[in-house]
Amino acid sequence: MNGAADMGGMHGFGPIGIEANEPVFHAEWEKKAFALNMAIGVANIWNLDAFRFARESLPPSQYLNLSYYGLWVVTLENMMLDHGVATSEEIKAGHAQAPVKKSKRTIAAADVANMVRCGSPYNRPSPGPALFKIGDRVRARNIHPKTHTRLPRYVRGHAGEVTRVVGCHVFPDSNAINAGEDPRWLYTVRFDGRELWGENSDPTVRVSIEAWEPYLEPA
Amino acid sequence: MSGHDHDHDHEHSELSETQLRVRALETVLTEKGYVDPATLDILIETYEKKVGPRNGARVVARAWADPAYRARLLKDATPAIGEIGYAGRQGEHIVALENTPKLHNMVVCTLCSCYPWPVLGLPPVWYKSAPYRSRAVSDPRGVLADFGVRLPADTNIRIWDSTAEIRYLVLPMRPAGTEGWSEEKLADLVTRDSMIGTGLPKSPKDLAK
Amino acid sequence: MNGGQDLGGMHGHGPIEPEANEPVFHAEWEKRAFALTLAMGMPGGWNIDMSRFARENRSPADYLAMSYYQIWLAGLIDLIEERGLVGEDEIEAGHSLHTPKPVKRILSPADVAKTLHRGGPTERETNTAPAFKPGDRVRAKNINPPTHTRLPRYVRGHAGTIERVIGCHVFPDSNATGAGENPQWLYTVRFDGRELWGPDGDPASEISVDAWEPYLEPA
Amino acid sequence: MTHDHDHSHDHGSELSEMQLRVRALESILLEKEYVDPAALDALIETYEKKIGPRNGARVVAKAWVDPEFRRWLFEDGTAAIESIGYGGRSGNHLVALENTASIHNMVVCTLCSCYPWAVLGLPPLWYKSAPYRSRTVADPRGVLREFGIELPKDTEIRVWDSTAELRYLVIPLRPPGTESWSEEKLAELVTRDSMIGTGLAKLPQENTR
Repeated sequence: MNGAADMGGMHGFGPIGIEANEPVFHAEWEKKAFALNMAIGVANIWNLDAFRFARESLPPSQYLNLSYYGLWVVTLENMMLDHGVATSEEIKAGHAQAPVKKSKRTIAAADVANMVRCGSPYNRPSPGPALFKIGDRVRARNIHPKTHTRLPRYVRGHAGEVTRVVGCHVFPDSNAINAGEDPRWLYTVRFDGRELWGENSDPTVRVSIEAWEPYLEPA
Repeated sequence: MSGHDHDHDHEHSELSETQLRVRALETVLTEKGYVDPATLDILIETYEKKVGPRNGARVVARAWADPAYRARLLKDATPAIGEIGYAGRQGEHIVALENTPKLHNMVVCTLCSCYPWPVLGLPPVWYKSAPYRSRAVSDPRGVLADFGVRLPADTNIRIWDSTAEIRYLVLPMRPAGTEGWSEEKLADLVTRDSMIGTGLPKSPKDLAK
Repeated sequence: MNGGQDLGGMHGHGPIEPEANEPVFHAEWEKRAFALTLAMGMPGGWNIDMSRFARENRSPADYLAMSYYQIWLAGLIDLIEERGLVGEDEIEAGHSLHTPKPVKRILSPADVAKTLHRGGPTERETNTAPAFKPGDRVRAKNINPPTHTRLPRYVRGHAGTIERVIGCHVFPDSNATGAGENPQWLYTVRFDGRELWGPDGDPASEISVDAWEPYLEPA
Repeated sequence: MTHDHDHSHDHGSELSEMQLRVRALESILLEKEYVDPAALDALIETYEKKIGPRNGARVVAKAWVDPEFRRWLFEDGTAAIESIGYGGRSGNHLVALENTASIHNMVVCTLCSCYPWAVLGLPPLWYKSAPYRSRTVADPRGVLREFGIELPKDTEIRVWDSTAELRYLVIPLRPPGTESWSEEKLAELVTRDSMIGTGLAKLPQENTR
């Protein structure tokens, strides 16, 4: 979607707020917001792409005015409501209401280290040969889906070069709307800065993105 | 996605804060002699009471009733509208857009809020809002559906993103069953939205209600 | 600038909410903010492009969270502060604290009607010929200036057809930065919905923008 | 035009409001047994104390002293880094990017906040902020300047917009005057920012510890 999350190339956000000796978390609630999201992810009620979609679907005015973990909290609430994990009354009350419907899947403290170590790989067996190879000239398609996509607006319509064939990966555009993993070939594509930002831009800049095959066409 | 949590509860306090800020600004600018309070009152009265979509409705009604005027309007709208006495700020170059059974015109300003002030007055809040400005260019049928307007699938839609000094006035189609009506009566059928392209004129039946 | 104001094609802003019998102004302060902005144009000495830039030149987070007249007000405050007409301390105090800077003239009540009727025509004499004629195929250049421009992002890089040669008009990109009127030929350019939005575009829609000659190249 | 950029509603009120909201969510999820309280503590401890840029620094230092490892790192970053004991969540596919005298690499995630957690821990606020996300792809030199870095005009800057599947680790240039330094000592020169590309490795004289 062309939402507030798609910031590449926007102006007006001001200087970068660099904080010396920045702590990992800035408040106790941030730690909890982080850990709750990680822990409930294991329950597999929703996938990460769907969570990202929910987060970027917030109205841009809200998305841009919430802090980073504030966004996580609001999104977690929305996901819990959408998936029947809790009712709005429960969220308002701050407690589960009887009869409490308990979860079947959860993560135990002992499993955390293993989860952190193994992660959740998104590569899958390939359904067929890759269409592109290293060195191929490709163009990012001009698509504007209203749902989740990992193709930023600023590369659409522009031509670049395949610099890596990453493998076959879960296709987020499909996974985010619960339409299945639909694995697709994934490539790293490099664009010239002037191709993206016009002839007056810095000639020494190259920008690379990861693009799934459906995002690309031969250039 | 989810529709929860979209309310902005900081709006109330912001309003009163803004109110105070405007008052401070007006006081400072008046004390410094940059603005004359009487000027402010006249400006407000002009756009609150005098200039509004009734002006545009008179233009449209005349174009419906007078083929020669219609031709002049479509050829060069600025002087044609000037004939009726409307001109000026935010309407220095006006272009009239003719709706036909095959073509529906709709006006938006994606970058700010360009609007033909002399004929329509100040734009409504929705015209200046992010939902309209973002979607009118990419999903015009969806936008029209929000306004309760459904066009035949084969009607072409022309969106005019008023990105510059040209201001657009849509000339809607004259409703059926209005033969022989006076200009004045016809003007009653012309809604503001029909001149932006997010609506259609009223039918004689609507008017009777 | 690619700021919060460049909204064409964005998703996530929610439904359009027309208000039945909407009043011209929604609060007393809106009337005052509106009238102050109009009245200050003459003593302030800025042009319309400068005031547009003043409104859009803020964090998109703020721009999108502000109401329409709040944005006008913020733009006005930036303009008068930049020119030293009013100090931040004075707005804070709500009273004039310093001697006013002399200005050429102010808008008198008697001049309001005349001034509004005259407006601010932007057409200028020229002895150059337009580079394009109706029917020509053109492409909107891929430019990304950080300052004011009237070429929206969603048409950049896309091809359209010249529909109308409007005339030679003040070039906002120059005028907004105080670099002079630099009049340029202005055209109405028509784009196909599919050209702009890809397969997600409505095949029966066409979008027109008014584009100055420096925005265009032959397609 | 730099006024008015502060977000006064961002802090005080949001913080206390968020505190309450998070507490509510925690209670509900614990009561419904979607999460285990000890798991929450373990997660916080892991990312607050155990995993951080110190991990990445060890990878970089090894790449500086061990040509064999260096070759392997650029060939298969995931496997090479795993051999040191780092990998896993958000680090499944790690790609090491080699800075050279003529190429400088920089990592950003314009769409969200993808970051190589396994080697750098959680990203700093600025990495997740709109100013960094919006400008790095279009004006990397301007961004570097804000970090106090001025690169030669002809240095090629490669920006990697990390769209989730691959996580990038920049291997900065080894500072001069560090010949015969131990891996451990070298690791002290490797800053977090030098592995994102918004900084350079410290010079021996800058390493005060």
